[in-house]
Amino acid sequence: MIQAMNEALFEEMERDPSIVLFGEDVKASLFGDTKGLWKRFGPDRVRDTPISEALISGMAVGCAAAGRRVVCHMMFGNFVYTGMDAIANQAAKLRYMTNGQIRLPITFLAVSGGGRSAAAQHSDAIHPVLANLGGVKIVMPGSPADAKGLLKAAIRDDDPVFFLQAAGRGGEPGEVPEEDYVIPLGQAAIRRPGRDLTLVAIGAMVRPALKTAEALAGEGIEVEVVDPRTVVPLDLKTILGSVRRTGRLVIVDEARDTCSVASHVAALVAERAFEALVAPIRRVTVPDCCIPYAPVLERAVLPSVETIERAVRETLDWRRPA
Amino acid sequence: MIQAMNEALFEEMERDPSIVLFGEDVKASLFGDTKGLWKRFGPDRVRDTPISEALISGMAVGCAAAGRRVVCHMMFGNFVYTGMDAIANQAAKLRYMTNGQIRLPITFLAVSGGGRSAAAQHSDAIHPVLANLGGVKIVMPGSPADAKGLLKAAIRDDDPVFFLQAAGRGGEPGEVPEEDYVIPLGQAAIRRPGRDLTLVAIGAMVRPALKTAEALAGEGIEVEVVDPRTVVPLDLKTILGSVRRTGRLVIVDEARDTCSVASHVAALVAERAFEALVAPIRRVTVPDCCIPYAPVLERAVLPSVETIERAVRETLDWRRPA
Amino acid sequence: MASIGGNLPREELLEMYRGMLTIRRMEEQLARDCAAGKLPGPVHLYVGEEAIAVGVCRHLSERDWITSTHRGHGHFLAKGGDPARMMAEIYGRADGICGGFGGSMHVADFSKGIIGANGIVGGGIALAAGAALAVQLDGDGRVAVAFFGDGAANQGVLAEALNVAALWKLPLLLVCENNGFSEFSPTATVTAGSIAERARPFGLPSVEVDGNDVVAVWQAADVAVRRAREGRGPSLIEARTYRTRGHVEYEVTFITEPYRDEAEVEAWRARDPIDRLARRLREEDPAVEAKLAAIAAAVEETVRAAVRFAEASPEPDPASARGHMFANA
Amino acid sequence: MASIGGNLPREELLEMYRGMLTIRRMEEQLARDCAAGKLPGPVHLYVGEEAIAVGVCRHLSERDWITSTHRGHGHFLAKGGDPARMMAEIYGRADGICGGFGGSMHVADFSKGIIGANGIVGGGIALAAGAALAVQLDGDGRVAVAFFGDGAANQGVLAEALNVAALWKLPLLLVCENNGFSEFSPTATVTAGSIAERARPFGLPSVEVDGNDVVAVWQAADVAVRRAREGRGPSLIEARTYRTRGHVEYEVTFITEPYRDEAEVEAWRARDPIDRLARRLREEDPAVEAKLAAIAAAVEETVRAAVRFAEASPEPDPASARGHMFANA
Ligand SMILES: Cc1ncc(C[n+]2csc(CCOP(=O)(O)OP(=O)(O)O)c2C)c(N)n1
Ligand SMILES: Cc1ncc(C[n+]2csc(CCOP(=O)(O)OP(=O)(O)O)c2C)c(N)n1
Ligand SMILES: [Mg+2]
Ligand SMILES: [Mg+2]
Repeated sequence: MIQAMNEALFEEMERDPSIVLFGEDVKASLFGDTKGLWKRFGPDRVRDTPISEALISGMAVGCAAAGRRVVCHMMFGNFVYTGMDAIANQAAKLRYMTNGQIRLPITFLAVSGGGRSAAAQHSDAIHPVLANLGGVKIVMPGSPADAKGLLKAAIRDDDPVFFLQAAGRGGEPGEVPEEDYVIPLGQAAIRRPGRDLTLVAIGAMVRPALKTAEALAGEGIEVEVVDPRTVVPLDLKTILGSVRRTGRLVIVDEARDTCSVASHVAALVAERAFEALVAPIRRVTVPDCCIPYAPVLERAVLPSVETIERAVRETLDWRRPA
Repeated sequence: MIQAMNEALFEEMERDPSIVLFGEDVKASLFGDTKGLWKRFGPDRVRDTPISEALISGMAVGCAAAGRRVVCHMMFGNFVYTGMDAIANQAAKLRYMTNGQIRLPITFLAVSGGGRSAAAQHSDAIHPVLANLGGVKIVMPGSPADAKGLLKAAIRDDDPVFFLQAAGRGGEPGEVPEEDYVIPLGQAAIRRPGRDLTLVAIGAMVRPALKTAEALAGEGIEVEVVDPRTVVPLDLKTILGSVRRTGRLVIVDEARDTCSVASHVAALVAERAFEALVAPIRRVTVPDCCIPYAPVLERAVLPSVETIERAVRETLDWRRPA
Repeated sequence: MASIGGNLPREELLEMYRGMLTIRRMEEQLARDCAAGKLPGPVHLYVGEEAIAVGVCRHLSERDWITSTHRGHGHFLAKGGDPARMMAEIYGRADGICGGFGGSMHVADFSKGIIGANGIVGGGIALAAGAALAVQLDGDGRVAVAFFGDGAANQGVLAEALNVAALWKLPLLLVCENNGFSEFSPTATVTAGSIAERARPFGLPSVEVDGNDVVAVWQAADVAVRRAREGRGPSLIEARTYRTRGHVEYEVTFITEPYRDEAEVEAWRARDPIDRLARRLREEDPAVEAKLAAIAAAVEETVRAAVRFAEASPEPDPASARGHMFANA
Repeated sequence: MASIGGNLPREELLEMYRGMLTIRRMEEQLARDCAAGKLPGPVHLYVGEEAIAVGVCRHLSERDWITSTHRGHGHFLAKGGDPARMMAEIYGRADGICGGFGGSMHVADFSKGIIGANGIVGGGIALAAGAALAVQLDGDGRVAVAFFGDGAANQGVLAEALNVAALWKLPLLLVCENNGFSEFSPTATVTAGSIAERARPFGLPSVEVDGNDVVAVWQAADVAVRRAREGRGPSLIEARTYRTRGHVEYEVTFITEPYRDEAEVEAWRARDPIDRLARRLREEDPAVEAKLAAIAAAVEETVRAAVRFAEASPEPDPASARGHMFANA
């Protein structure tokens, strides 16, 4: 995943000299995504910033407004809160408030989510909060190949885009095509077709969802796994189409449940494909708590193959009360 | 509404000398809610702060951790983003991360929502963002009488609570009982009983929801209006009970649609009361855009009696396709 | 050409007079409109502070960038924003500079280098730093200027900007308009020590000027802008001034006890920057009167034309309310 | 009693020696545990900086408050936190001071006045200011101390806290541990000018001290804490030090090119605060050796007991994972 992101950054910065990238320790690159960029593109275009999230998120907006294409690294999703003002009040609003006078081509990078015992202040999944702002797009890749194509799309996009990489899963393997390819934002992928139930899985949840689907296939249960790839814009058409075929929906979202993207997808389907539904819509999310440190606790709150499988089975087994 | 809040603050500060209140211009009191407190309780307990939201939200946490009961005025909901770090990373997490070692009795005050041509940076409805944090409670009163009892409950509560007053509707009239009464957090109120459809209306949306219900009653349509009063904790039981009786649900939430509380309520019902539903669940929310300035534009994006009525009728008229 | 007022050419002084008077008359119109209930949203007027926007912006071209504040009409106009389209915006009309989507607190014109007014106190500081980074990379001598208030100086982002601007030698000018108040809090009650001094620990030059003296502002900005254009880095200017009107026009509806002395307001009115410049010009050359009168007449006509334009403009189409959230939808 | 090291009683020096050595040995254990893969999460060690936590906390009682950083073991221990329960916490066990919910970056013990380590750089500054407000209202001479790094000094919230602390004369001590790096960025690349100086524009006293000299730190803290207790207001101390280990223990897995000279690290190792104090004590009185050895032995036993305690502690109950989100559920 990281390798794919690194390639995308190299190729895009090579391709478009207007791109400038900055953030904390992007030269040393804690995650490896920005590794080597400083050497190749120099200290003008690749800048280590002080620890000043309120400033750097705002600089991204000003720099983009003044004509640059910007990649701004926020490091951990939780630090987005520290730089939230410029994201929520400026980046998400400036174009609208000025009646479309400007474009804000900004890609914000951040890792998001738990799974590494990094505890509550380094493990938040921040996409629901960002999604409610309305003015930022959100990319959540489910595989390395997608990561490359989606990151390129994000960078070439003329709007603020959050590219959220699943924390600690950056090392995940997967084939990444060599060539220059771009995956358009807003197009879901059906990762696995199936007629019995639609399983929408977001970002890092695609992998356990696929595992669950494989396991259940052994029993003759055919689960269709839909990977939205981007949360904003959301490819509702593909999701609705799938649910209309299967009649059943489970959503896996590594986010706190309340106001999660899982909730939102459920709401959309309960409105637009109600007649197709033959069972309650279930969500596999994180309970409304923080992400704890101890692995045994953390595992207990994060979605897993087991909890996904349980939700799928419950949905399949559900019968309308007599 | 403002008068009711002001009374609650006076009575609680009188009652409990450990309460300290601070924020920007709480002495002059832009909204009137903190009017007179400085004179009565003096400059120790009532403090005007500099414009430093990142600091004051954090000070609220530190001051509460050190034993005080704190009321922290954030003024407009949008400024919460400016002080977001301490809210999301500290207030919402400190108790959990330390295994319940402390209590954080903080009431954050803010006006939230549009309706006054204050434009995008003064009109956000911020409750969905806050709700996803998991660690802050959220009160959204629908009437002056509730405002008083709920604010008292918020102040007496030992957890961080956001008390969100509907911007520009503070002058709304309504009877407020004289005596000391407290409305427990997490108890919805059925504002109007009805057998045909459940209309969940949040905060300032209670009023147009009731108006809609009254209008429809003239046609013999009986809409049940449920006012959750607090979004976190959410009184799901009352909502489910109502939907199980009516079979139909419309939710009115003055929030951007994606990941709104409306979405979340819809998701909960689509999971827990699926068998009772006889029609799709509709949401009346704000489209995923900013709040515009011109009144004609603003009216076009905010929920209104007309849009609520349309959603109710559509839900009542819905027939399962043959 | 004859030059007065610290070696400034008279033509320059007259242009500054015109600039300040345009802001003043436009805002007096807005004050009347607000009192008459014609404005849908809140307005924060710049009356008494015009010398700062004008004294600084006279050094800028349309290709330089500025960011502004909730009190942003003066910066908009001084930087070349169109009065009629600003008026239409504040009236909430379709021909407003932001189509009625932004209103008073968001007047912006990117084609003129105006990133815009800002409803978030301190919000423009980081934007200007970002714009300064962009023009630094372009390397063509352009600059970015952030206007902000004394209240905004208490937002931490100022310190963050000072640090990065110093480290990266950004072509950035930070202009603090110290008008004595953060809303209704006198500066001394919420602002410790000196704002100008806050630049020093970062190694940035800073200066305090009389913000009611347009010539003094012009001169300080001249030094700072030149410095930035030549790649010698950022500066901070603290301009001391006073707002002679309220914080926000509708404050009369909720402020029940005065938060300042009427005598203090009067004392500052006596130091009005426009009158001061006019006096200075008349002292130098009594014959300037005719020119001042001509400017005043032209300004009146600008205001009238702006009102006509705004009133003639239709309301925005409600069907467009979802607006331009994204460029690539 | 004999006193050396700037008039400090020898007993005090020996206590500081014990304090520093406890932190050192505990963290060396953690370094080994981390290398052995025994720790579930990241750890940031304080090795080389112990003089600061100890020199400051010797002036504090359990009723004073401190806030700390991601590099917080030293502050926790110096303020009286229990080594065994800290170890259990970092091991992720049920008997950890936070029941395994917090881990290394969140060790806290409110009963000891430890508001806790913090994963948000700069996050503790506002919390300490808030605690200072609380104790100021109590009026019983207690103080609050915020420890933070040089990197954290670039968060705007520091300026905000300096301003409010100065305005309200908060009993607050801001202790900047300048260890030369923000993660992998040398301080000079991300921090303009002087951190200590940043207090001055607000009218706050500040001082720069040798953070590897526990006596110097003790003396600076003595002045500042006394000042705060007596209601004379806040101060800033910038303690210059160096972290001789990595930023985070697992950095070897991703740092492929060194970000600093080994010679620089060696030079600072030679200034190790523990060795320095020991040398000083020995110079004064060679007979102190026995005492130092006894302390060392006791410390070793503390560490062994901590490990035993931690290892004996069960894993937390997964059923408890939703934890204590709310006090009033
Ligand atoms: C982040 C934020 N906090 C608070 C406010 C509310 N507010 C609007 S103007 C103002 C005072 C600003 O003072 P100053 O910066 O000195 O500007 P002035 O109004 O004096 O021109 C405040 C507190 C805001 N708009 N944004
Ligand atoms: C708000 C925030 N931004 C970034 C980080 C990532 N981070 C962790 S430690 C660190 C460097 C901190 O430097 P300093 O304050 O000097 O402390 P030191 O590590 O040197 O003790 C950074 C950038 C963070 N934890 N929080
Ligand atoms: Mg001011
Ligand atoms: Mg450091």
